Amino acid sequence: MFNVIKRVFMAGLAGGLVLAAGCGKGREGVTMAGSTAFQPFAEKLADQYMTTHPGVSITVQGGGSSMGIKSCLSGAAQIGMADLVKLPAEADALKSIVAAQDGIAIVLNPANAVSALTMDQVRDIFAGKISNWKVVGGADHSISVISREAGSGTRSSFEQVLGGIKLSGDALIQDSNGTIRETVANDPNAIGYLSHGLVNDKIKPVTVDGYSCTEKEIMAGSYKLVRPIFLMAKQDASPACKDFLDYILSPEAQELIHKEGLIKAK
Amino acid sequence: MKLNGEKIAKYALMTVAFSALASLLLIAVFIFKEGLPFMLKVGVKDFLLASDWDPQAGKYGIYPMIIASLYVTFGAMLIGAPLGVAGAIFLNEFVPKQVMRVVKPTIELLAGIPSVVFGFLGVMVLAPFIRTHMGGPGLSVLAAAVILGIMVLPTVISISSDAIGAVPNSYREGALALGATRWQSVYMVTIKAARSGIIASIILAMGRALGETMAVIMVAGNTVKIPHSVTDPVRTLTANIALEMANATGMAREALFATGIVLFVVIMILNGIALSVIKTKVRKK
Amino acid sequence: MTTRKPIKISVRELRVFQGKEEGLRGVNLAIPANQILGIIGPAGAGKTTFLRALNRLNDLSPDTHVEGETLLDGQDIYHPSFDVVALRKRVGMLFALPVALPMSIFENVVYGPRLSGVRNRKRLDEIVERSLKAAFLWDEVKDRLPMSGLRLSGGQQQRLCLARVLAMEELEVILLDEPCSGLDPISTAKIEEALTILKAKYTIILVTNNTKQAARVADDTAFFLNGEMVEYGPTGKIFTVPDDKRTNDYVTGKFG
Amino acid sequence: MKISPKITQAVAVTLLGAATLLTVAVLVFIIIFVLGKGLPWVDWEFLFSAPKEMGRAGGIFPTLVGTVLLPLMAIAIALPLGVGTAVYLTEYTRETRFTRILRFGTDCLAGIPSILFGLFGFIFFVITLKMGWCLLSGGLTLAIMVLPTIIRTSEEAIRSVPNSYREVSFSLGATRWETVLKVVLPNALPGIVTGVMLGIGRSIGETAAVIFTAGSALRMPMSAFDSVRTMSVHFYILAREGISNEKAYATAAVLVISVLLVNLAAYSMMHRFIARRSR
Repeated sequence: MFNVIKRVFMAGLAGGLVLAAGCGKGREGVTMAGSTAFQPFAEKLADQYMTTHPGVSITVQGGGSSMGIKSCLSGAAQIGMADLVKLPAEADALKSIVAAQDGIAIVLNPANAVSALTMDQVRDIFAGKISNWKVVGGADHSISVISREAGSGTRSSFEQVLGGIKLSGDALIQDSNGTIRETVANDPNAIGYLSHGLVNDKIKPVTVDGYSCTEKEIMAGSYKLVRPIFLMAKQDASPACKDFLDYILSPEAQELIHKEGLIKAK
Repeated sequence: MKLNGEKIAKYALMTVAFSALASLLLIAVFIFKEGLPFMLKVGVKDFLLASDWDPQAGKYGIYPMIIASLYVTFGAMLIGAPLGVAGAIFLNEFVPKQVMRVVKPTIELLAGIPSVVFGFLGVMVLAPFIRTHMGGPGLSVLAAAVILGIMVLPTVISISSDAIGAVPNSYREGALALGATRWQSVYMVTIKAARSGIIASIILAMGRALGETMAVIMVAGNTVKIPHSVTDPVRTLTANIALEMANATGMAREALFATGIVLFVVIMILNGIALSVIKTKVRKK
Repeated sequence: MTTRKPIKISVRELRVFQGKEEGLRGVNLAIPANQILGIIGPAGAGKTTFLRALNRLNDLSPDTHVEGETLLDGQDIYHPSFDVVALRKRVGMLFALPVALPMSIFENVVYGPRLSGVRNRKRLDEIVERSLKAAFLWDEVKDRLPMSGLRLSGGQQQRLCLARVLAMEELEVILLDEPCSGLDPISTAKIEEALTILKAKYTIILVTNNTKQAARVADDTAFFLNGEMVEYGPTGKIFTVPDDKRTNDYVTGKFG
Repeated sequence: MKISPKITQAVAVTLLGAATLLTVAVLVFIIIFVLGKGLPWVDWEFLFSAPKEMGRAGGIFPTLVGTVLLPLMAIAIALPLGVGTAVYLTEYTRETRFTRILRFGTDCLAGIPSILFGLFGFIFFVITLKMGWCLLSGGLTLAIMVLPTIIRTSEEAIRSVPNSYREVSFSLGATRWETVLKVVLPNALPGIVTGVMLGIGRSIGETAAVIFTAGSALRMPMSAFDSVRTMSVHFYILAREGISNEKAYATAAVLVISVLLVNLAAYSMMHRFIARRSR
């Protein structure tokens, strides 16, 4: 038994050394980190890019928007991703591009009779001024407001478009699009908001001021709840890194982004 | 030459023994470095005792989260500790060895299920149940306590049961020979002899409950408010850090590290209490 | 008893403190080589403490402190430069309860030689056979040496422990701490027989609760009481015409 | 009125039994739930092919590799440290202020939430030491995280080794270190293995600390300095970002089964070991 443990140790150590020795040479590496909302799309783009550029290895990490900015500044990642409506001052030193746009859908449980809200109603519901579905034409039941966490790009964009509301103190907080969707899908009285690419048949998007959250209405400027997705890199980024950023803005990549559910940058 | 080797072994082990303490200090230094200046800037009292948390508006009060963390942790222990210790006793004392050999590994297996899976089960099964039968949004103190209570079971059971298993058989036989029933021998002899192991298991479990993050975020609702009933949603200290860290910048980020300091200190205090409990009990014996 | 043998162990004013209690209060004793010294006395007399002082096993218990002089072949075993590990290889010990280590019979016996660096399989085999024969256990276990020592009976285990001590090639002194207290008469007889043969080669110190055992096997006997050595002399004299009244009371069964 | 001990016994045993049954039932329910939801989607293809479309299609092979490597590395680092500490505390010192401080430190470390480990690992290993998101950063962070568990369980196990074994070993001329190696550790092994199992379990199940330190790159790691994604992280991303619930549950099912296999292997190893020694 001891020998087994010893052997495992030795094997582990040896393996570690071999792995360590094997690193550092070979393909050119680019690391992306940040916004978890954009992470899946970045992975997809990286996969596509690498099929045509076998000499480059792109690694995609999550971590959140601020992590993206921080690790880009510190050099831990060459490209930072952020879904903030406006980049913070510390990102000024970085070169940034808008890679895509994302609509924010207001969603309800499919069992809810309400299917249209005005911008004012949305604002009052999330601020806690309207607390019963009856007021907006639904059943007589209290509203469960579900929001993203403070600092979330989606939330700050959402609040900014609504004119800087203060979120109701009773709101439940979830920290990802996926859980907002699950929570709304599970609770017949819930209302939440999320990236419009992630709307599925378990939840029901509502129209706001009569416009639905579709690419057409967003591009036309009639659906107002939209936020940009930024990619950042240092001014002296490597050629491979620059080339990849150029690729993301290419029509081919933008088409891919569009197909996956985001809205083209321009 | 041999004694030299012995000396090397001793000093090597002593160095190794510092690893835990050194890691702790390193972690403490990094967290305090990031959070302490903020805490002093805002004022320790305002930070700890104000109930308003809105980093965007410059309001940093974490009192409701301290309360929430305590409620959820104690709730979890209320569920996990009795169940776990009872299970450990039952499996060791009242069940054939073969059954124990199947059940204990099954329970330990649970320690390997990611907290996220527990959280998902909480969202899918437990929260709707609470919502329909007890009211409220379902995501609540109760849901968090139950999920955490279940999550700590493997820790409590496996360590307690190692401690109970290590009690020499002669102790039990001694009690039985004096005419005690099996339960009396367990109650009067085994539990006393295994006490330090049982308490250790509970302390470890408490640490895990207090520190659990992912599962709590998913089932507690994360509303910053002091709960008035077990069906109210709450946000714990850990949830606060994990929820907002990814996107926090500047002051808001420092506030989260300051939350980390509070968590750190609460754990120190809890440990201090637990340790002194053990010590006084040992002394009384 | 006329030929005086060379002194193997000499103890002067040996005091052992355990915490605040004084376990031994100044014992003086000169123990000749190649004979059996029996130590008798009631419980708490300091017999075991004395024994454990001779191979420095007392070192292991916290807050034990030793004063006085203990010489083995004229060398002070408590001197800082004295190698404790080497000491314990020269001075082996058999405990009251048989403690077979949870390993095979073979491994139990070669535990000491392996520590001394004996690797050669043939030599280990020889050591095992020699030691087990000397402990009168060979015939009973020779076919099942790979079996766990824990599966032997109590008497067999104690003889295994004796063999384990005898396997040490540096061995000069054997300390026995009530080795037969838990054994049946037949096992006891076998151990006693082994001891009487072994004294030709080793110096043996036997602590016993059983005065008859001391009378049977010991050449000299010492009587301990309350941490002091009351009387020491040839076994025949101690059991028939002791100088001290307390010794007389003890050996005739008036107390203890 | 005095209640007869027989009745007390019956009541106590019933209560204990009910508690145990409840515990087992809940745990079994969780396992069945996860397996029931996930297993229908699991096949060889799923296990051994690379993920496609961010995990929405294809398999989980790189995360399988990550789930094996990361806990292995964590244990390889934490086991010698943890057992060494336990040996030092039990065999080499008495209870002093110094050991109390060490033990207090260990207990506090046990209570630190994984999110703080994650933040620390990120700032220290990834940024300050410039190691980047990689297997090694993650392994070191997890090692610190499971260290207290291993120390605690090893200490309990070592303490339960009978003192007479040590005395015998010393009396046969063994040094302290030899006694530890030949007598103490082999006899404490079952307890140490329990600690290791708990540690592996915790490493496999950890999400927060892993994302911040080992990263979440969905690729095959080629060196200790490559980022890895474990199955837990994969499950988290699949489920939380709403990529694919089917794949998420399938991943969870594989996760549960692999932990089961690890435990079974460890147990059978341990039993064979015990059996050999008492044969």
